[in-house]
Amino acid sequence: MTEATLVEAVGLALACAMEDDETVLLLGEDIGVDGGVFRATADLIARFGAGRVMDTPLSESLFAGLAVGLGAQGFRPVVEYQFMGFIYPAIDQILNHAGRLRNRTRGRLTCPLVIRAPFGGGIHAPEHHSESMEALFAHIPGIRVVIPSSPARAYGLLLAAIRDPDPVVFLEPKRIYRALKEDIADDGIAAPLDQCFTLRAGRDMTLVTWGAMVVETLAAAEILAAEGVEAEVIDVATLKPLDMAAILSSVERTGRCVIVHEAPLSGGVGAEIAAGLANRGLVNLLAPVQRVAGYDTVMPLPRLETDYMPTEERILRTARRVLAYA
Amino acid sequence: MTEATLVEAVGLALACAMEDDETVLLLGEDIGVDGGVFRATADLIARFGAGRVMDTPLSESLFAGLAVGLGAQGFRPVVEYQFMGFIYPAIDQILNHAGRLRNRTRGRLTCPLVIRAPFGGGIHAPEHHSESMEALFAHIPGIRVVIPSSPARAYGLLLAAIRDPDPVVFLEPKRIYRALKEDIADDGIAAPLDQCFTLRAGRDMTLVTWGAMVVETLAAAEILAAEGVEAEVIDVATLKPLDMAAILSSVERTGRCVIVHEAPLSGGVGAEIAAGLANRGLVNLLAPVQRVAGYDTVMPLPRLETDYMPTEERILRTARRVLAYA
Amino acid sequence: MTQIASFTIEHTRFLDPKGQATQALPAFAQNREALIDLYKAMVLTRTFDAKAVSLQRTGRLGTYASSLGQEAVPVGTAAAMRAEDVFLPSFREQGGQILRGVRMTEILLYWGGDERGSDFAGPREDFPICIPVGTHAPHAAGVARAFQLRGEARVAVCVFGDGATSRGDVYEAMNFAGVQNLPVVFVVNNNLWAISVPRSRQTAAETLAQKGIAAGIPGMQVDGNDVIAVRHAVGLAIERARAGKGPALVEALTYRLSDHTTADDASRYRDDAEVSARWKEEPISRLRQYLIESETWTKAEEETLIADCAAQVEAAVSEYLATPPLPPTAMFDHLYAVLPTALAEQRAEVEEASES
Amino acid sequence: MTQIASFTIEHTRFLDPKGQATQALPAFAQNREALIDLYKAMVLTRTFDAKAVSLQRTGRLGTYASSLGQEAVPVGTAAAMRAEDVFLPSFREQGGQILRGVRMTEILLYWGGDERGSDFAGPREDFPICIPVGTHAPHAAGVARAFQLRGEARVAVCVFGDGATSRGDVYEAMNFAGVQNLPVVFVVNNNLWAISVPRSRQTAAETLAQKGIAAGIPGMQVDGNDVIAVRHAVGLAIERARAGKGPALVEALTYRLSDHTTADDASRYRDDAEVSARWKEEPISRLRQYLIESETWTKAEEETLIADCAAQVEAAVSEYLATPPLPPTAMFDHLYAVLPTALAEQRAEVEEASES
Ligand SMILES: Cc1ncc(C[n+]2csc(CCOP(=O)(O)OP(=O)(O)O)c2C)c(N)n1
Ligand SMILES: Cc1ncc(C[n+]2csc(CCOP(=O)(O)OP(=O)(O)O)c2C)c(N)n1
Ligand SMILES: [Mg+2]
Ligand SMILES: [Mg+2]
Repeated sequence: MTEATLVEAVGLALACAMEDDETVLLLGEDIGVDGGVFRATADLIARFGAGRVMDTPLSESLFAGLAVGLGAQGFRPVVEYQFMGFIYPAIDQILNHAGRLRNRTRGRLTCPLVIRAPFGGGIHAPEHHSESMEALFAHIPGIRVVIPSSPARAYGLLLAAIRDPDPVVFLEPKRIYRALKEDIADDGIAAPLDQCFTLRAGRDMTLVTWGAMVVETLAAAEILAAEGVEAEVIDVATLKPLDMAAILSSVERTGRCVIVHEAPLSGGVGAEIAAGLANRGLVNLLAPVQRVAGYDTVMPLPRLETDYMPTEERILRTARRVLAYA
Repeated sequence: MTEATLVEAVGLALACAMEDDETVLLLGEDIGVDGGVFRATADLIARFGAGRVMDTPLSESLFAGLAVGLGAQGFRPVVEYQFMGFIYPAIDQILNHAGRLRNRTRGRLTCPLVIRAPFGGGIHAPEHHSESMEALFAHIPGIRVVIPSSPARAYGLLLAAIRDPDPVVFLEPKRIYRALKEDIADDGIAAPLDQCFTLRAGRDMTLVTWGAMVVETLAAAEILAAEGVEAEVIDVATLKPLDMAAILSSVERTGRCVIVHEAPLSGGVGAEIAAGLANRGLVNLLAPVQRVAGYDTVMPLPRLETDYMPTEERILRTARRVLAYA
Repeated sequence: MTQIASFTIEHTRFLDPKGQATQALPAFAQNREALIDLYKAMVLTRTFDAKAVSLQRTGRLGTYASSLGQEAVPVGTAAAMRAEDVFLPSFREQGGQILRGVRMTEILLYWGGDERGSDFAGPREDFPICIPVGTHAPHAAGVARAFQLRGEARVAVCVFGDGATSRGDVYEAMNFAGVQNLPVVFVVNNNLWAISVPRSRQTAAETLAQKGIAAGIPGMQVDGNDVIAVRHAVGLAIERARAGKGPALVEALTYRLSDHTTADDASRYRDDAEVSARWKEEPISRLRQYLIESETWTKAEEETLIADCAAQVEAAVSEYLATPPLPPTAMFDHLYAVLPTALAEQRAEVEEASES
Repeated sequence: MTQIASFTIEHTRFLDPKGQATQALPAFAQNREALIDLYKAMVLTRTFDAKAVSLQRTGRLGTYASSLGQEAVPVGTAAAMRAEDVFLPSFREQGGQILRGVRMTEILLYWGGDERGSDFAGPREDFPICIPVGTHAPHAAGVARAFQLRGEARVAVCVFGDGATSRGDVYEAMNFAGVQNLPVVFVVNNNLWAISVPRSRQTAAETLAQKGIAAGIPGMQVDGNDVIAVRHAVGLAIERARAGKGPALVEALTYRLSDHTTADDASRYRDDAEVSARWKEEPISRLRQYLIESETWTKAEEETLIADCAAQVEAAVSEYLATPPLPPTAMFDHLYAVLPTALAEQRAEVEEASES
């Protein structure tokens, strides 16, 4: 057992995967001696050498393409993008190649790569460092999109992502990189992909969220509990493919659902979840499904970023409205 | 009055805008003497010169960035991407710069650019030429996403897009580029952005769609009409910002809604529309909102592309299920 | 001012447009069979291209990119490779693919709209055709990095067009290959046109070979209509890379005698006179001339070859036309290693629809 | 083999690290005032940087990128520009921004997390700081194209780091500038590090100046710690561009004496000894030495300057600290020219929340 923060758990999972499987390689800017701007890869170059922990030139479009070539050759590259704000040049490679290679060659060539990037606001970072654009990836066929929300899930899900034979975009909520420590067994046991995690059971309403927003959502659930309302809290974890079955079964029981995410409201992954519920037309829905999300604006610079991000208070306000619904 | 196909209407709108306003410029691959791979810019170089109709090197990431520079300097660049499959390198510039420039400079520098690209399947085109990824753009703050579905709307909406002081991604449904001719007054009158168009009035259900799928949706509505069911058909036209008010008011009247799009189901713009309806919790909804969409797979090569794309039959099947709903 | 660096670009040619040797031929070309193999591969490519274009014209194939006049580039390149090397073509290198063992039926299936066309029975590690221009250059660097990490004496060979040299991806891949000293060779098929954009509007660089200088890798130009020069220069670059001496860029100067693809009409933007003039330089008659004049190639051999190429192509066409499409559910079957349960419903819908 | 192209890269320096002239100074540097203005601008930049770092350390500013040791690059560059030219900096060119009239208060507001920091009162057409590395090079080409189209004798000047030269965007922009003969000058602040990645791991190219060769544009290297050399070479490039002779790339070789930003700890990856050695080459003492030795700079003048810079910076800091944040609804107010009705509800929610 080791006590680890989320970012340390990422490092533990990387080390464990590299220890187990020598085809696992890391690429990215400053991941070597510097250990990554958030120190996720600290000490890995010392342990595994510069062959397997490679500092790349400053070429974001390249990395994902390199990883496609390495993946087709049987390696399992894990690529770090320093911030989500710099990942967009890679979308072309992810969409046009990584997500398609298996399909277009009928399984002859595959792409077992993982693309990691920290994302989200709340750490007073410079311009372009605080956005939440996971929905852009969740629409791309042939890939997975995974977001952990605790050290243990970061460890288990990252192991699963690395071992998965298909491309995974693994987005790390940097606001909670060091928010709390958790005991990690570091036993190499992966957590299941493609499944939601129920963080809190409840019968009165379902709160669905992921990433750093888990913190505010759980806090809101505690306050509701004090008021006698038991909210079930679901961490979606794998945003693509989406485990609608788990969300549906919860909302079928509770009859009320609020979805919380930091990304802009319109076209966020919350829309797919709400649509999934709407499509199923749950008969026992007691209130309309609501979303608490970032606004459809540019993420403001730090002075206003907390006015942009969903707060415990906004979640509570919406939850209460949903509960009050006749 | 000129009879024009959709792609000809695009050309008419470009010519009209260039005639009216000498800050309007075109950039793209093969748009000069070749007139564009779909001939949208045919003859424009002869009319306006190579200064205003510029063949660019094969540098997709560059074009959008160039247009940001030109836009900041008061030009109104209209950039053609040959196919949507090649636009992804531009997402970085669209998201990190075009959509933000006005906001980040508090209006000092602006970005009145239009990015045009043909999209969608059904013309037996090669690999990477048939996808529908409009949802990737519809989630980006600070921009508009517009899709015409008829020659007249192509003309009017493109004029509006060019005159709009903010960035517009203008996606052209190439399957219907030459599907029919319509009388175009070519009077320089723009169509309204940010508004849905009701293509067919009806009281029994609402069919919401855009782009080439308007054809199958209208055909389905005709068949339903023959069976005594009057379906209202809405062409969303501006996908971002979304005119939910129009859709809501229709569905409030009809009580039933089917959304049709060619893009993959999960995280498509249909999700936002369904979510918008779910969030409002229409009291008089008579059936769950349904989506008929492309599958969450890679768009197949031509031999199977029609098995991927929503058909009139699939729309009808879903519409009937919605109508049958108790 | 102090001069701190200097660079030169060389051009190599062995056969002039009339098939006359301009200098002593390299060692491999002393071998009659080797030259005839190159010749045969080019003739087969041209036969295949002509047939594919005619299939397209009669509605039996999708859009197709002929390599008319440029056969020496893919053929000379592939001939310089070993079987265990990996080829990463763009969309106009069928000549090289065929030489490496990709079946013509597969190439037809690909352009006919069937994914099985990229499931090569032959060179299993070769990459499929790359449509988004230049995006396979990073893949080539990745493949080469895999070889380097495993200490294998293998080389990745990536071909792209003059237009592709304007793409950031190609530059980034070359730069990375340079700094990592990767075993990869980049070959530019400079056919002087990128659809309607002439080479002169693509870049102000006097040569495309000098694009390597920015990446710190050697660049050289060859006469791309001289298959001996292509085979020679690419061969040197490949063996240099195999020996751990790093990447290189070879610019092969040729000419696109055909339309860009069957979807294009080059007469809209290109002078017929320019094309006619260029016919005088094309690679097949050049090598034939040399073979005839060095008395190693007879009319009978030529006739046999033509008949043989036609027969091979016909056989591939028949097999292609007789291949029934995949079932619609195939679109789900190689999307992931295992279909996620979330997609089961969609697959079932397709299955149902295709049964009804 | 025939040689078909050749290229050389030259290095320019006027003052050596000890402030000794190594050759006759260019015309502008014969003027005492001109040299003193460069000196003052560098000292002000260093004063500002030091203050900004200390504000960050005490929690009153966000992450900040100091230009310690590299002041000659932005200052020499901006000094070579005319007011009507357009400056497109990356995130380490505050020295150039200040010289062009961007208020220090604005720069502090920007790094303090307030969008008004990019609404320059001064050079209204200059671009804001660009964080995504190299993505402003295409903007510079676009701005230059605007000048060209309007027939204006103006030049776009874009500065980026050695790391940025690995980005496809930068290459694509240079290549386009070359082929269109645009009035744009690209300046590389080669401070030898991109965070922890040394210049040698960024590219195998012997110089960064030679990156221009791939784009068909002239490239030259200057001693980037010699503000006279920077001002001179960038000035020549700018006036050449202004005269319609096209773009150029200037590599200014300097050294990052500070951490990458206040969020970085360079001791994790860089030897202190290397940094100490480089202090001997830094640009401010070099020029001061020259000024003193040519007897045009007195101790009194130096003291006045230091006091004056400190006062200017203090005034900017006070103004910055006294600026209240924008109201939360400001996030909607410049998103579009006119807020779409679809967003009215969201804005109202923010307004309500901020009132409660
Ligand atoms: C990224 C990208 N942009 C545009 C296209 C459309 N397109 C196909 S081939 C081509 C020109 C390619 O020119 P070149 O690289 O010289 O190769 P060639 O076709 O001459 O062999 C273009 C623009 C594409 N396939 N990919
Ligand atoms: C596209 C992009 N990738 C990564 C980053 C994170 N980052 C900020 S500065 C930097 C290094 C830049 O190095 P260089 O271009 O040499 O400029 P310098 O910081 O040395 O002035 C990196 C990797 C970024 N801002 N943008
Ligand atoms: Mg070409
Ligand atoms: Mg640097």
